[in-house]
Amino acid sequence: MSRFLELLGHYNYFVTIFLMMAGLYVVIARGNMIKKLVGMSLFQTSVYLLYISPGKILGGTAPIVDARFAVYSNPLPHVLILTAIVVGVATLALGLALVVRINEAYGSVEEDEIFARDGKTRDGKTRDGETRDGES
Amino acid sequence: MALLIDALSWLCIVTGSGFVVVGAIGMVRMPDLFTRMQAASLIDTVGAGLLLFGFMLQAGFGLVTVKLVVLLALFFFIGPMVSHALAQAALHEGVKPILAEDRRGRLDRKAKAGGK
Amino acid sequence: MFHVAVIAVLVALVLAVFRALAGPGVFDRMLAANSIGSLAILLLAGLGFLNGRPEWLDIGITYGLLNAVSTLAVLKFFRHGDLAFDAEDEA
Amino acid sequence: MKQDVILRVGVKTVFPFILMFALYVHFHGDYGPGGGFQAGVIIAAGIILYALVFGSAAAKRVAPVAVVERLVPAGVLIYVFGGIPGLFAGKRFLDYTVYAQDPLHGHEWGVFIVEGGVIVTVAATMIAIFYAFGDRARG
Amino acid sequence: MELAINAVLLTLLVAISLGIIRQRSLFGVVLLAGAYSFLIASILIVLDAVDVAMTEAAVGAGISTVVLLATLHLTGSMEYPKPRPAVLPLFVCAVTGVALIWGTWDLPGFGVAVAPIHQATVPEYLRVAEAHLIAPNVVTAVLADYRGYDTMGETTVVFTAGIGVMLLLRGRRKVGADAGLDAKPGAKT
Repeated sequence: MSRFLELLGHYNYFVTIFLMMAGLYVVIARGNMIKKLVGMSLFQTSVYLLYISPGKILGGTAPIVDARFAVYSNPLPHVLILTAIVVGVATLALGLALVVRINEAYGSVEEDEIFARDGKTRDGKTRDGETRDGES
Repeated sequence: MALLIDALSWLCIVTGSGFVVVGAIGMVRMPDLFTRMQAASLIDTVGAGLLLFGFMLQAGFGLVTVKLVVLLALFFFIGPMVSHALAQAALHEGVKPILAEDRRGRLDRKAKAGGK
Repeated sequence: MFHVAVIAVLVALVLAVFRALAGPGVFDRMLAANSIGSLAILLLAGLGFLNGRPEWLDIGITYGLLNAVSTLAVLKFFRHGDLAFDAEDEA
Repeated sequence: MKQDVILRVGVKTVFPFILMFALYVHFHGDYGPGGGFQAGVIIAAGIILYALVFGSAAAKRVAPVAVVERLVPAGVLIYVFGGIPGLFAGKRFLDYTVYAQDPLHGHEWGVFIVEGGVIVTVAATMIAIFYAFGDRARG
Repeated sequence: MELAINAVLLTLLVAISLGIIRQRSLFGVVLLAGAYSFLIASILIVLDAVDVAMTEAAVGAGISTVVLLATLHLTGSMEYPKPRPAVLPLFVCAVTGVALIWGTWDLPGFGVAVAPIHQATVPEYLRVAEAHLIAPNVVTAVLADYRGYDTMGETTVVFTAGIGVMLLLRGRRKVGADAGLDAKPGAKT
């Protein structure tokens, strides 16, 4: 029974690692850039879980001090993750803005098509407007 | 009196839980979008209403009850708004509800096929 | 008694997630996502009473508002494509 | 969606309460869950809801682009200037005990100012991001 | 009870993430991501992180859904139908995952109060809060007071990201370059 409970406790870590790997898989196996960004936010949420799970104390309560309670969960990971979430959405928006610009320059958000197009332009026949756009 | 309130809140919470589960089952089992929507709205209205009312009886007068009332008002305001928008968008997009005639027609066809 | 509510909401969540994953159309997924939001609010309220700290219902109000925002955004995306669409532009 | 009476009336009714609720979350952050980050996101969500139903031109009358874009750096500046009085009093940067005689009240004032900076930056940034994406769509 | 609720919600999270991986329509991915963020917010409530849950629900379900949908409007919402070969990435992920799971064996059990994470600095925060020297909500107090530098940095990052988005998306589109590219066959997905 105690062995089962221990496994149930470690379940948090297993799920965290599963989500991490799911995010990694989406990032490296899918060619669509928007899907890659969604995969990156999957990875990000797994990091939230990785930080928050060890901070929990069974039988404890949330770290808002009240005279009725004595045991509180650890507030420090909450602080770190709270700011990370907001920064995460800001950087997600930045990534999506980059995707929009890439789509305007290349007409596609698929990595394969973009590579194919880059290969074509690299063979000497550079298109002026496009390369300047890419650099600016 | 306390016992009465306790019993009433028990009743509300258990019935509300029942409605929540029934609504969710309906959401899985119903045949098309509109019937599923009707089942899901059970969660938003009766289920949430009874559960939150039961919680209110448990909480007594205070800030918690005020928050529960606000939550309930939010459910009753936004739930219908969202269902309305959802149904309208679905109709606009050309999702057809399964009507009784379709069903009867299918049954008739089946009966004919069986008869011959 | 709060156990009953929490367990019922969990069962409903499982069913709603099933509908979100299986749902044949986009609208079914949307309906399921909206229901998951509502059920998360109920779960939050139940857990608050279960743990003896019901004063966090603010979080539930936030969930409700954001649930409405995301659902309406999806529906507007469906109807107009453009999230910043104006009726004034059309005229 | 502007022609839709149900949505219009519903959102018009809910909108002021969203902003009020955001302020409640902000100022109640010392005693319950909440604070500048959450309140900023809720304000942004309220404006976005308004823009969804009434169109972005109406939302820009509520939160003009120029104001929003000036508020983005203004929040960071509020934060930084909240820390500077500590330096003048011979203490460290972001030392809040200079704000009042009683250290506890000093801390409360300091947290108040700093969280004010956070809410301004977060809300303005989220709204500005929404406007930027929305404006790009129409070229 | 806490452990059981936690386990059920985590399993649902795994199911939704599998759905996100398998879903080929980006629109469906966005919808599932909204549901995912509500579920993870519920898990955070169970793990006692109420402030984080509030932020995650607001940000994940509200703002990122809206931003993703706005991007989909600008780029088109179907994923490329041709799947890439998935064997190598799957192998890499499996190996890394197994190695990480092997690494968790030595971690302290879930929810025990004697774990090292609970020993340093945090008892001090809680003691100060219980003595009414900082605000009762320890998270806000630590966020704005003890870790003020950190939060200033985070605010600056949010500001920088916002400025970056504005720089990338404001300003006029280069119509000529756009039109020239779009005329090529196969340019549109």
